[in-house]
Amino acid sequence: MILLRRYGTLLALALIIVIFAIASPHAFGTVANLVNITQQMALLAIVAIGATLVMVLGEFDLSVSSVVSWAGIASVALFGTGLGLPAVIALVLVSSLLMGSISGFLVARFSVPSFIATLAFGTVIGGFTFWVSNGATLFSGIPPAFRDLGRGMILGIPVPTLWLAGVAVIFWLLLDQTEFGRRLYAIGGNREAARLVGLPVRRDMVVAFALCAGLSGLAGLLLTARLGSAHPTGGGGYLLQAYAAVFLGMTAFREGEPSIPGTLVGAAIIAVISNGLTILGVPSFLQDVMTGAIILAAVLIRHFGRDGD
Amino acid sequence: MILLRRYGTLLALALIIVIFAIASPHAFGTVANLVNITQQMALLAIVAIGATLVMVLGEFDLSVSSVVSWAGIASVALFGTGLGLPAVIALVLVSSLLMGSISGFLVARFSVPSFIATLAFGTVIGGFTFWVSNGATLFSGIPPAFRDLGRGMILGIPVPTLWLAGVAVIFWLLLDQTEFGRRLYAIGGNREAARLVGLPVRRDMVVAFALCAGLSGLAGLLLTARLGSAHPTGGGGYLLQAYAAVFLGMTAFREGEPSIPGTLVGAAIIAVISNGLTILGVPSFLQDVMTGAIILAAVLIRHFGRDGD
Amino acid sequence: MTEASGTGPFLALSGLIRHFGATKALDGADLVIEAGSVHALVGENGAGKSTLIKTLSGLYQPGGGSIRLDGADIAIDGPKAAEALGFRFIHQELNLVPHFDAVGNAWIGRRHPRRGPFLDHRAMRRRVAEIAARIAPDLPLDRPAIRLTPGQRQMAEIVRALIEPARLVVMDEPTSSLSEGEAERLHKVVRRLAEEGTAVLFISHRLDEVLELCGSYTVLRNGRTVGAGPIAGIDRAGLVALMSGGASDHAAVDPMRDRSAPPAGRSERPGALFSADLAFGPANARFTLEARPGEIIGLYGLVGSGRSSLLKILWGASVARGTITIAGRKLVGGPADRIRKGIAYVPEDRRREGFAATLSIEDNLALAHLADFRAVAAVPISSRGKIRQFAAGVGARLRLVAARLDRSPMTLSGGNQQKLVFGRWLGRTIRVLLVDEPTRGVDVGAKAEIHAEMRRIAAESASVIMATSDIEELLALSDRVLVLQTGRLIAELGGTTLTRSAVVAAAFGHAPSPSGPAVPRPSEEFIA
Amino acid sequence: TDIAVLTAFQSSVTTNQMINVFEAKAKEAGWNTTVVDTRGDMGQLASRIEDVVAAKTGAIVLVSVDPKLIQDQVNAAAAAGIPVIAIDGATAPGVVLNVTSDNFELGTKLSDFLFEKLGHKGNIVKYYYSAHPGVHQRELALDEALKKNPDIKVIADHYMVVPGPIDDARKTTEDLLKSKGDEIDAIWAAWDEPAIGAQLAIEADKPDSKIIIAGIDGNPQAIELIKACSHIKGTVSQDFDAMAGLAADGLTKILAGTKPEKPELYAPAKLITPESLGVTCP
Ligand SMILES: Nc1ncnc2c1ncn2[C@@H]1O[C@H](COP(=O)(O)OP(=O)(O)OP(=O)(O)O)[C@@H](O)[C@H]1O
Ligand SMILES: Nc1ncnc2c1ncn2[C@@H]1O[C@H](COP(=O)(O)OP(=O)(O)OP(=O)(O)O)[C@@H](O)[C@H]1O
Ligand SMILES: O[C@@H]1[C@@H](O)[C@@H](O)CO[C@H]1O
Ligand SMILES: [Mg+2]
Ligand SMILES: [Mg+2]
Repeated sequence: MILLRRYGTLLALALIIVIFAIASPHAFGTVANLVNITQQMALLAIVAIGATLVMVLGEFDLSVSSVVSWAGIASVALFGTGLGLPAVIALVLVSSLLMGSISGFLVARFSVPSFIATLAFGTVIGGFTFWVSNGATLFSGIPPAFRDLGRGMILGIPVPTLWLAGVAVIFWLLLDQTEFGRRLYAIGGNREAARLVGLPVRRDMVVAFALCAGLSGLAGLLLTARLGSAHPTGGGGYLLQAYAAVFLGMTAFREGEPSIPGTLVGAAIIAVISNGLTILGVPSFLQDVMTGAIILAAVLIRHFGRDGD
Repeated sequence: MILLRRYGTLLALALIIVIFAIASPHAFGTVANLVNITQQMALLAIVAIGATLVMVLGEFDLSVSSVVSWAGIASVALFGTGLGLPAVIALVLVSSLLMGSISGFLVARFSVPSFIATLAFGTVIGGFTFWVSNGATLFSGIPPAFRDLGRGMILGIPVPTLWLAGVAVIFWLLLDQTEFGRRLYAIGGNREAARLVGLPVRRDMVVAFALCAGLSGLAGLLLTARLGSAHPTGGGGYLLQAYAAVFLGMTAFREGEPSIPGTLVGAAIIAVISNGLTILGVPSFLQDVMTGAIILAAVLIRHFGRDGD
Repeated sequence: MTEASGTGPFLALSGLIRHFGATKALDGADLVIEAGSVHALVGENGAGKSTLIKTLSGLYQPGGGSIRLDGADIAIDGPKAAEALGFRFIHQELNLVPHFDAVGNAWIGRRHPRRGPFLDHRAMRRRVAEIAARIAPDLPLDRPAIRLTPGQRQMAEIVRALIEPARLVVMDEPTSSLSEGEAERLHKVVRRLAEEGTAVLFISHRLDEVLELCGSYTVLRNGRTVGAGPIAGIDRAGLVALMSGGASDHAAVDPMRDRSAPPAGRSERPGALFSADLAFGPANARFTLEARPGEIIGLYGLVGSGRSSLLKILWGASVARGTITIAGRKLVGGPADRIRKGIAYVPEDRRREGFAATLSIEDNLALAHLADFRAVAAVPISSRGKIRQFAAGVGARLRLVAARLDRSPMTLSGGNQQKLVFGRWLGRTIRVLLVDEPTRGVDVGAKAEIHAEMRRIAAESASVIMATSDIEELLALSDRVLVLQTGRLIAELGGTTLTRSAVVAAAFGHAPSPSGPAVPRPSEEFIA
Repeated sequence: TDIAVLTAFQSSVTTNQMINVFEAKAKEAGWNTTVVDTRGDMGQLASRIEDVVAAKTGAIVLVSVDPKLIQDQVNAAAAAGIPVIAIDGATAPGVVLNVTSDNFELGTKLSDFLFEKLGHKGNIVKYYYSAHPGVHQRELALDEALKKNPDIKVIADHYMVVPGPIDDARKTTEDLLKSKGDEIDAIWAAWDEPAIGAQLAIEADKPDSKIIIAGIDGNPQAIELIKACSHIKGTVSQDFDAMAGLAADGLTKILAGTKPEKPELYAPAKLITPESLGVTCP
């Protein structure tokens, strides 16, 4: 019962996997497919990890999808100018970090609600991306070495999975083990108290937003590498899904707090459902209905471990 | 200075209108166009008023756009079965209210974070809508009387504007002048306190979510009447814009609280910007950049009425 | 208006049980209140007083025991039910809706006066103003709660509890942030309620107040009732003994200090360690303050007089024109810079300003100086062990009652939360200590510990600047007292002029103290 | 003359391409174009038409939009004397000219090509998107073709996620390869982006399979993949240059006061295969 309450959402994930595996032992329940899911969830999870940082502060960054799209378009456009791989990657990541810093600055310095600040700034980024790409899909001039960053396997593990693993470990350590992480939780828990005990509230907020955008930028690069092309709205699908992962994760561990392990569970739930339903051949409209229903069940399960109220 | 701080966002709206009117006196700055803007903002504002109710509670309803789409598809599908106008409208509104109650119940009873509950439930609604429409646009069999609900003029005022006026007055009175409204603000302001004084927190939350969905349903009906067609994702554009309107509105009056007048100002800002930029013939990508920038300026303006910090 | 039925006392709770995990917050508590009486509920921090109140208010369901009203067993299944029984509550942690003003807050959950379907704002305000005139004439009725001081919020809560007739009014430490005269006014209202037949259950750690105001008492210890009876039959020492289980070894019984001897650590160096020269208050009047090493300066005034605002400025958390110096060096940055320079601050409103509920107790304790807990000095990663060790030390020194230090501070009783907020500075070298209501809601024993800590810090040549509403505390600790009135320094009292009556008189604005109103002449700097 | 180009799908590769070509032609003609995109939102599109009518634009060009979905606004424009033409749209009252590929025909060509390749027997996967009226026509054409080919079976279908169809197709294909990898003979993609996604998945997970893919549009990335002997074996190319050119010519005439002889002009669609590109694949 305690287990159910504490780890309900995690159990839900396990349960979903088991059910799918029973329903489809030879397609879903294979090691190859489970490994494949980790690759399918990788980019979403990376974006969601960024969103987690900002959510720990109690804020939203709605520009994540714009930054993903930006990073993709910017990278292909920069390759077109003849720049080398390291330079392109560095420029794209730095520009993403910068965009995040601007959002963070608006929120931290002027106390603009992050929802509206990042939505508006994301629109600006979107316009900019559109301008750079002229609205077209860009795909020529991508060096093969770049594409390899987003596909293939190393030691039997898909490359995107490795990226995710690296990012997850680093940011888990950052949030859970460092003073910076502790400060973010404190700021999110009580901004006024954080300010009064002398925490660098504004600076930390700017850094968190910058890191969030940086991770979106990384995801944009990997997406472009994976697809071999970049589309000016290619990141559009990540916004709601990333926050869905974070919120699902909030129901998974420590009462209601965003956390990296939680977000991973959230992203995994989303990825597993979509993989499983497709493999089972569930018709499209039913997939939507079932996706919604399974997510609801996953967040409700923990309730049944509750005593009284 | 105090004025700037207090009513900065309202002043921003006035300023935007004045600037556009100077730039385009004969197209933007005409009475006919300004009247037309009230009609263009009407549906968004109705959805946003619904979102305001839920935001007053400190919650999100991310299913608004799914309900808008649902209402549109459901109405055309129901006309197809030969039902009359009143019956169709009643059925659609009741079904919307019901959907909202379910979201509200999940949030209020099981304390599922509203973000994830309504996102998931919205996905279910979306699947359902998809199933009813088979994924296609529906437009045959809409009675002309229905279409008249969403277009034309009465006494020189566009019909959607009249709908908005009615909805705005009713919900402004409800939120500002009734005990129910006070209770919603109390619940949103301090849920613990609301519980301590014995407010019917759960019931009020369910009602607020139901009303929000009801208004989305109404907007979906009016949209279908206005366009003469319904699209299974026709409401998709309303989600972010509605919340943008509410958040913009929160910066407009009383310290950071959602309110109906605020939301109207927010929706007006959004509508005026798109109308003005289109009339001025600003290129697409620059429109995005400018929309974002103007919104940021509108929320920042009040900051410059701040003393010191 | 209350008819006492012949079958028993007005309200009798017996054998109440409420556990939180392993913590037995209530473990068989009894309480009997007669109609028209003022009944004191006392006990150490964490004894279970607030839990008992919350059970009575229907917020918690008891795990055992019974509640009898007018001799009949009842169950209170929610706050609504308690309200319907005519019970009104002022909880320890204030519960106002931040964006509502006092009027709006007073009516939540009540049947609002109406005109047709709509609210009658005039009638709402009229009723609230009537009540406020009796107990809190200075309370700004139109200011959102979020911009009220804790004292003002406390008053707004009291007003809220009284706008409708009641059979029982429960007050959980209502005076902990009120100053002398204001508490007095509340006492008058309480007495009048009792005369009208309303029962009042009064919780306070100010034992003198309890002895003076209440007619009967109940003492809780570790969730059990360990004593009850008429106040006439007990004295301060008796109460303390019951509360602490007789093992009271600390000199808490009378914290008043002998004022004739100079304070222990007072250094004879003439220079000021910490000084401020500011434009302050609504009038932007010049305000100067100089604190010498080893000195404890008390700030006193009525609710809203500006004590807390002043401390926030000194702490660098809000801005003001003027200069603040430590050891002659001008302070420029914010709180972080102050911490580096050896300044410490304890805010007045623990819930809103003191801790993050999402962090554990130990993490909250470590928050102000995280760098001290690194395993490796250059790597910003905390050593769990060091934090634990620090937290355990603080816990022991302040006798923090906590089931587990790795849980949220929300699992602590009010007084223990206060210890957390004070305790984070223990064991550090402090040059200037700024404290705002350092012992709000803290029981006598722990209060003595905190006082001892403050004296010790002063003795180590630090300056302590303390705002307090507790006049006993003020007189016990201060070498000098500055009295404020709406942001103006109205009197400076020290040495022989520092008496209770002089302080109270100054705060209420009559009879300038012998040293005269110490409002210095304005300098050019502030004319502009 | 001011020309307002309005669409709800500028982020669609092909729509964007048509707009770009049209803008270039317009520049030659000395017109001043502004492009407005409403990101799939028809209600917004209706409002934007009202705006350009208020701004008294010289003409309205609707791209990839069925004018019937915004009939009132189109009528209002016509009533204000503003000519409305459509590219990749449909005919409707008030619309003087629609230049398009015949979407039903595109669908038929694609289906016939694939079925031919399979020898009229085999299992296909269908990637579709009924929300887009043009793309929906292609689906209807597939249904028609399936009726004539009883031995072709749709063993899985997927309603594409837009935006992000390439990534969506890639994931979906990865999943389908796991569950039905050995049964799939071909993938029918309603346009090229899903085809590209499917190719990426097959290339990564089952490079040796015999699955063939075909789509519609002549998307340059798809053409490159055909050239590279990938699993994409064909795309029914829409001649966007021709479409935009026809539209520009038509509009020139309309602005000069002459009505176009036909209300609807079709740009020819042609099938692009490795052979037509002059490559021989193993
Ligand atoms: N929500 C909770 N979860 C866990 N433990 C709790 C909770 N609330 C109270 N406690 C514990 O119950 C005990 C009684 O707390 P209570 O708040 O009733 O004390 P109190 O007598 O009001 O103290 P104070 O004088 O400090 O206000 C304490 O040990 C406290 O830590
Ligand atoms: N955030 C704020 N906004 C506006 N006015 C404020 C704010 N905080 C305090 N005030 C006002 O400033 C004055 C001084 O407040 P301050 O908190 O310094 O008083 P105090 O003496 O500490 O009172 P208390 O005993 O209630 O803590 C009061 O009149 C108060 O109403
Ligand atoms: O006609 C095109 C299709 O081929 C597809 O690319 C989607 O957008 C439409 O406009
Ligand atoms: Mg208590
Ligand atoms: Mg104070």
